[in-house]
Amino acid sequence: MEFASLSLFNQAIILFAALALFMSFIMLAQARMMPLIFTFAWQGLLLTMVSVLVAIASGHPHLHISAAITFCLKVVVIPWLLYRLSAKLNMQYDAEAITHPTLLLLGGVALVIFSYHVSQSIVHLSGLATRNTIAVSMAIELLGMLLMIARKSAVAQVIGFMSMESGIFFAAVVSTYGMPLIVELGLAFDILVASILFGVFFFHLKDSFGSLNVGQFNRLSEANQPMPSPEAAEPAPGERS
Amino acid sequence: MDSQLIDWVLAAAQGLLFIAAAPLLAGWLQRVKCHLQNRGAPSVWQPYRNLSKLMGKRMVLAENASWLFRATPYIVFGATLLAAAVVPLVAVHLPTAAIADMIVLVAFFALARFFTALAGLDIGTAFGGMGASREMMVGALAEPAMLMAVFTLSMTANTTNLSVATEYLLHAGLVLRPSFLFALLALAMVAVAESSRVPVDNPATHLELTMLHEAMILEYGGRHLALIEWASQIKLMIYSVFIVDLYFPLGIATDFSAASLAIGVVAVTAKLMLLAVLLVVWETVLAKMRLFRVPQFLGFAFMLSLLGMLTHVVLETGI
Amino acid sequence: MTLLEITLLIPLLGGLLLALVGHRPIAGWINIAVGVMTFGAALAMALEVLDHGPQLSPSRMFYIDAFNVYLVVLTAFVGLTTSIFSRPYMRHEVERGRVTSRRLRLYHAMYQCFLFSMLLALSTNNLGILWIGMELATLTTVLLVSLYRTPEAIEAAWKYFILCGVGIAQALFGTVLIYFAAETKFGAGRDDTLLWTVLHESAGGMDPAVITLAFVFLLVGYGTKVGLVPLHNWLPDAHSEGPTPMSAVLSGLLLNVALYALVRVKMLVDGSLHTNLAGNLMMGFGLLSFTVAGLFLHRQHDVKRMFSYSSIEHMGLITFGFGMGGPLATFGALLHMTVHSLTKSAIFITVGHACQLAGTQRITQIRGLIRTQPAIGWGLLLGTVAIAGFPPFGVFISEFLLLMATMKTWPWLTIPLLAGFGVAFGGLFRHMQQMVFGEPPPGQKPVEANMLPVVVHLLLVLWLGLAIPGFLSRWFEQATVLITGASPL
Amino acid sequence: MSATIGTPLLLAYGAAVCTLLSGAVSLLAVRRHPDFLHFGSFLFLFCSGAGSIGAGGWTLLANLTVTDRFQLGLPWLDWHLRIDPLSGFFLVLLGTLVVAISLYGPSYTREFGRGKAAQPLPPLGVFTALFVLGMQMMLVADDALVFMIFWEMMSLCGYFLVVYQHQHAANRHAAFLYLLLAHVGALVILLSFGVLAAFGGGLTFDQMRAAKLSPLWATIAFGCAFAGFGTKSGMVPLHVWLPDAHPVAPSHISALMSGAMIKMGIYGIVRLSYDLIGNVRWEWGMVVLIVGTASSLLGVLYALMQHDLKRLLAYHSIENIGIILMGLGLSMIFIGSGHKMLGTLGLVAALYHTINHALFKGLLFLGAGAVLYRTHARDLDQMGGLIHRMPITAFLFLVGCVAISALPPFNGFVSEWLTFQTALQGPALKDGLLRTMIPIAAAMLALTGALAAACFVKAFGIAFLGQPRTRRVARAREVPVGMLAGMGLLALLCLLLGVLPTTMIEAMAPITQLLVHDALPSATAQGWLWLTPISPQVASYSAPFVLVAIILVFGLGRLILKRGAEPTRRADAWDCGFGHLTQRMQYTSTAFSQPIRRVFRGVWKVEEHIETLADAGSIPRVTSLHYSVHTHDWAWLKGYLPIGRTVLAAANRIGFIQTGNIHTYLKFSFVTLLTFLWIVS
Repeated sequence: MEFASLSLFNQAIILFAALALFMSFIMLAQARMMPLIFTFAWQGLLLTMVSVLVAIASGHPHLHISAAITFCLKVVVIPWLLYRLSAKLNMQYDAEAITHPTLLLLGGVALVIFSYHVSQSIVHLSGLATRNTIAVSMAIELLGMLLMIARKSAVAQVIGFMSMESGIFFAAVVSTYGMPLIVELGLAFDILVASILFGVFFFHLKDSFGSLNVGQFNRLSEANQPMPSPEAAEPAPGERS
Repeated sequence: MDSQLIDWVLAAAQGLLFIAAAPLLAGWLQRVKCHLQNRGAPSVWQPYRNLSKLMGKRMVLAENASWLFRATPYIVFGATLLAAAVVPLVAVHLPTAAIADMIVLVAFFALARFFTALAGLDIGTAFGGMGASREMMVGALAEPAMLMAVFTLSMTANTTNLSVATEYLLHAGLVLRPSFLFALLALAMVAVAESSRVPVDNPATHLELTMLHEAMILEYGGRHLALIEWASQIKLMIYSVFIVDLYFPLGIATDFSAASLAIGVVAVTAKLMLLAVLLVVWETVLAKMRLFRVPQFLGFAFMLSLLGMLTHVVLETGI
Repeated sequence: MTLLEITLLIPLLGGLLLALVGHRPIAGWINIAVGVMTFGAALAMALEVLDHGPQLSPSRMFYIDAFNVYLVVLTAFVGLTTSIFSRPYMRHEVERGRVTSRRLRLYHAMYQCFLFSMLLALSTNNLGILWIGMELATLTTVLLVSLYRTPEAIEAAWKYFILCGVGIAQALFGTVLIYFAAETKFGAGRDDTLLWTVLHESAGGMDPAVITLAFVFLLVGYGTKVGLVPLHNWLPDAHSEGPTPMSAVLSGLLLNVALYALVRVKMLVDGSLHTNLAGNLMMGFGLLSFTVAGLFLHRQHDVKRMFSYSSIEHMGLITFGFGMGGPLATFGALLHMTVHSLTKSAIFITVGHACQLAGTQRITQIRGLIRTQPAIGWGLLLGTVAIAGFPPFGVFISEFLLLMATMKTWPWLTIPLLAGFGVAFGGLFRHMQQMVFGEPPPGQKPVEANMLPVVVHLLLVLWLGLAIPGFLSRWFEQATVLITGASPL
Repeated sequence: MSATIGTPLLLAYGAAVCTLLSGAVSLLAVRRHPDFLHFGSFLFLFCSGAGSIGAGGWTLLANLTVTDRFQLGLPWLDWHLRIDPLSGFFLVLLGTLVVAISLYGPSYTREFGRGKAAQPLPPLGVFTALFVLGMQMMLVADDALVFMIFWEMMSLCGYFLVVYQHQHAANRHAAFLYLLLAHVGALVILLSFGVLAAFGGGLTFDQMRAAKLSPLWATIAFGCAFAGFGTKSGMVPLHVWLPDAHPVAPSHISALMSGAMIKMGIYGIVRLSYDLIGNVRWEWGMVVLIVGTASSLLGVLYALMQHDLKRLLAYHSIENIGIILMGLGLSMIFIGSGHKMLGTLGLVAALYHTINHALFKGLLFLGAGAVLYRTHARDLDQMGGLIHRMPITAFLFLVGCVAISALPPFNGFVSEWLTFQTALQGPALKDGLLRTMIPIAAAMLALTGALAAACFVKAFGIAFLGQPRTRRVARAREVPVGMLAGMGLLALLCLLLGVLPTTMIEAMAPITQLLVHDALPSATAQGWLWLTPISPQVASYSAPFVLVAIILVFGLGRLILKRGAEPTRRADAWDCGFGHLTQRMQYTSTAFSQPIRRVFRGVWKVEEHIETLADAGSIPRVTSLHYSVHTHDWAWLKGYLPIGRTVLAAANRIGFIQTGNIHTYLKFSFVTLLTFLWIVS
């Protein structure tokens, strides 16, 4: 199908999807805390807009509700929470050193290609014109995970996590016009609770470890622990004569 | 019924002959040996005199001796006696032969050795322990060699019954079996070791560090010692008869007519006398070995008997 | 209101109530009372199912069939017994000052919410709700894991949170994909396309490619929650650092629920794909978990951590069994879920008391339990014996069936299984022996312990080992038919 | 339950119920009535043993096979039970030992409740009962599930009994090793059943019998069964648990373990290979023969180096299992080559040795227990002279020693003789390799027998003869009459089975008919007096004659020689004129076995230590010298330690997974996801 032959709505959807993907890349490269949160909010906004557009295009009213939920959560509540917390923990101006940023971005690109490859076998099933966005949503999800892996800060990890959720949500919208309403509500509730819990944890972490650098949380490591040498481990039975 | 009775009587007679003749063989051995070593020789009856003197002596026991110590001579003598009853001396086909076969015979010797060794440990002296320890080692090595040698024979004859085997060999006539040669040599070596002869042991010595058998029975005296001595003479006799009658069964009586019995007696006497001479030559030529050379000696015997077995399997039946 | 809804409501309301009064001394009793009621309701519901077969709630939101009915009862039951254990345990913790009264309230409230979320996940007919239940279970337990507020506990909770959160997010993606596949088949606009009953009926018509992708996401997602290697890393941390009653329910129940979700999905996938892909992936995962966890048992210093590895091992075995998929293996796996849950929770209960007795979780410092307090010593000993798969305990029967099934279908896989059993046994026993036997350290005193739950659990496991009661075997059999399409009988 | 269950099975149930009651009594009579525990519990155990003997004897004599089912177990698989002559035979064996220990136990166990290291008695009683129950029920099992349940129950209760005195680290270690090997062995057995079940379509033994196996699968099933059951029996090289576990268990339990439990492995091998798998192949026999030979020879050589009496006995169990396996191996070879009659002979020899070993090893362990009871010593080098203090125990122990050394007229000799006779029929085989192997095996058996005799001269001589080496030993007294009765019963049976082999073999005919469909008519053809396994021409043995002759010689000799003799005088032993002998001048067990240690060096890893204490001073003067020798088992050093180390090393390496770093964990998750996506797309 020619891109140009799509309706403007659809073209807009795809455009926003591409922008959301771009946001993921920005997050991946963004070392400073405040811009990271804002980027995340931007991504949420783009997704909300996609939802609204899809709702209008497909005539599914409950997508409006889910768009509203997305807006509340991803654009308002969570960024605001994160902002407040980092302000309280006095780290809104923190920046972390990203090791091998170029490599990370290249990895991100590879992930996009991979997502495309994986989703190729299923996109033809979608009745939607914007079905190729499934690949995008999967890429957003995987990029969120990559963000979690790459970043040391607990806040960044939370953002990565939320970004994964966004990707999934996006997938739900673009592939199937959203999930059933009750599911979406439950989902939203879960995410809300999760974000509050994350907030609680930031304080605990700060209290216990003095920083939010998750790379330092390795008290429970077994890697360098010596093997226990209990009596039954390697006994020579008392054979004597 | 009658013939069975006669069989049993004959068997008993043969057994009695066996034990009665055993000291004689020892005496003969001693005499030949003295002659060969240019010494004045005692009479061939000397062992009888020794035995009767010991029998008459008053018993002296060590303080610590237990009932086991006192029972041992009888057990040893009994076991040896049973063994003697099984071996065909003059005639085959005797009913006693069915009581036990070659394996049981070996077991009788083992029983005797077992108790002798225990008696050696009973008093709690160092000699007894030393003798028991060494004797058990020698026995442990000699027994399998002997059994292997015996097995070679019994596989050929397809029986472990001594009497039947002797008869089989008698009827088979002259067959040059390589396995027999090996088995015979092995058996001879075992017999030397088992009856406490040079080069494994020296029956005449009481030097502490060279004793085997004598060390165990050092505490014995009187009739106990007599029984044990007698038993070891019988044992020597059994081995000798075993060798001569199984490997050279010529002349042994297969029926119980007076003539064939007489021939049997004469034949076995002649064979035993000859064997004794050979043994004496062997003993005179060789010196006693160090204790830890004995395993090599016996190991060699074991090798020989194994070789005998294998040649039997490979060369004689595989055809 | 159906009995099922009552069963769900009781813990929810109980949780709310406890959120208000959970710090009072009576809260422990309330907790037990709620547990009793939940269990009663679950039992009544089970009886109904026993009489009338599978039940679909009028709103089609809940569905109880042979597969989940026994898990619901089991969950309610273990929830009850653990609450019985938790009363003296938590009182002791409060006395020792490890838990403040505010946190005690949190604990009690979260305990019941956790039970609710698991019951919800088990009984729902909607795959989306199933996911929500699972996520809710994570959220409630995160707070329980960090209850002691030690750095280790916080760290463990954080890892638990992040790893399970990520995992469960993958599961959500998988759920979306399933929804996608269903919509493709049914057309958009129906609101029942995520209902399991609907999906299962028409599994054959769904697109294999989508379903395969969905399964991968769901496997990784729920597999994280099941604790399959290499997605398991959160599990030992969470088990060892939280309060012991929580470890008991985590190991005994949560893992089961996650596995339940996975098997439900597998049923769909099998219906759609008609290949062994799902099964093979699960077998590989299961076998890897089984062997790796067995090795990990050897290197543990912390008793709760050790038993959590044992849970991983057993979950691996069950996953392997479900993956193998014959009727015999499935029956064995179902049975193993039950007996493992009963046994492992009993073990954690005993371990909890043992740790209080010794004042530490370090294996090397726990000594002579059988001398100091024979009930605890023997409890731990017999529990370990049971979990190691010795008859006449039920774990043996299920392991027996699994091995037999393996021998029938994949004879060569019995070799790693065998090695795994040996290694795991060695790992468990070499630690257990030193804790239970030997001379106690001077001054070690008995603690107040309620061994009733342990006794009941072990007796049940013993009963299952000697004879499987008729109703249970009927459920197992129906579930087996449901999952594999063939009966073991 | 079906209406027509036969009396033997009812008796067996009765026995099982008695066993359970025995356990229940010990559990209930906890603190208040310890005496009740002793007598009630052991009384029921006695009934249980008698019931077992009754059940087993009945089936054996009447040649019955009775089956029954219980509505237990899996929904599609009831518990199948069945008693047939083979299980009957083993039930008799078990019952005899149980009766003996129930006589022995009441006095013996009382010791555990006393003193500093007092242990609660109930666990001992309960687990003894369950241990016995496991064996009883395992023997009547007729499907794989029941079999395995009770098999493992036996193993497990054995563990609890071994670890009973858990304050000693040695006990804990031994118990651990025991249970580990038992568990692995059981799993291997399970695999064997798995193969049979897969081909037979079900878990009952009937279905397994009907299974049509290809030779390869039959061999796999046999291999698994042999390895698994062999672990329990203690065959080399799977024996390492045995010499650790048996010594540390309470002695009556050691007797039960060594006498009965390891025989259950033999039962399993016979049941599976002859009955369930069927179509015995000669290749299997070859393996069994080689393993048996190695076990017997190594067992006795290791036994010789021990100075712990119970450990020595434990190694002898390995030796005797080896002898049993040799008989079985010969039997399999002959059956597999089509010589049914000779195969039957081998089987009879093996089973005969099985019951013999149960009797004399039970006796010896009980004897060792009696010594332990009075002297608290297991180390031979601390004993000595006990024959004066414990004359009856000494006599009974001596009977055991003579029997196990395979000396006539006791039972051990008969079975070894039968094994020799089987081996001597080797030339009947066509295959040249077999024909040469079998004689060598026979030679090894001869060597084993001779070494065993040496070993028991040492054991009895050092422990019971000579002078006491410690003060406690010098003060020892005879044990209570109950313990003597237990030992006496077994000693009497040792003699009876030695003297009446013909009767015994006749009684065993149903077993061989069941398994091989053949019997040994010729063995008993000459009447009870003569044992002629093949024909009177080939070999014969008359044990009653031998006994009578020995008694006659003994009686007559004493009568004749003592008549008119002067009364015996006591005097000091010969001391070379150096003054009186002390107990330290005696040979020790280490000294006794030194020549053999030199001869067979290399079989053990020997470590010699000489500790010298010297006075400090301008000229150091040695004040004391202590010489000690340690022998280590090569199987442990070269077989088990490397495996254990490998596992531990793997466990050590695998720690890298659990780094503690959440990024690593996320990476695992991520990579897993991507890999799977890659696989499916």
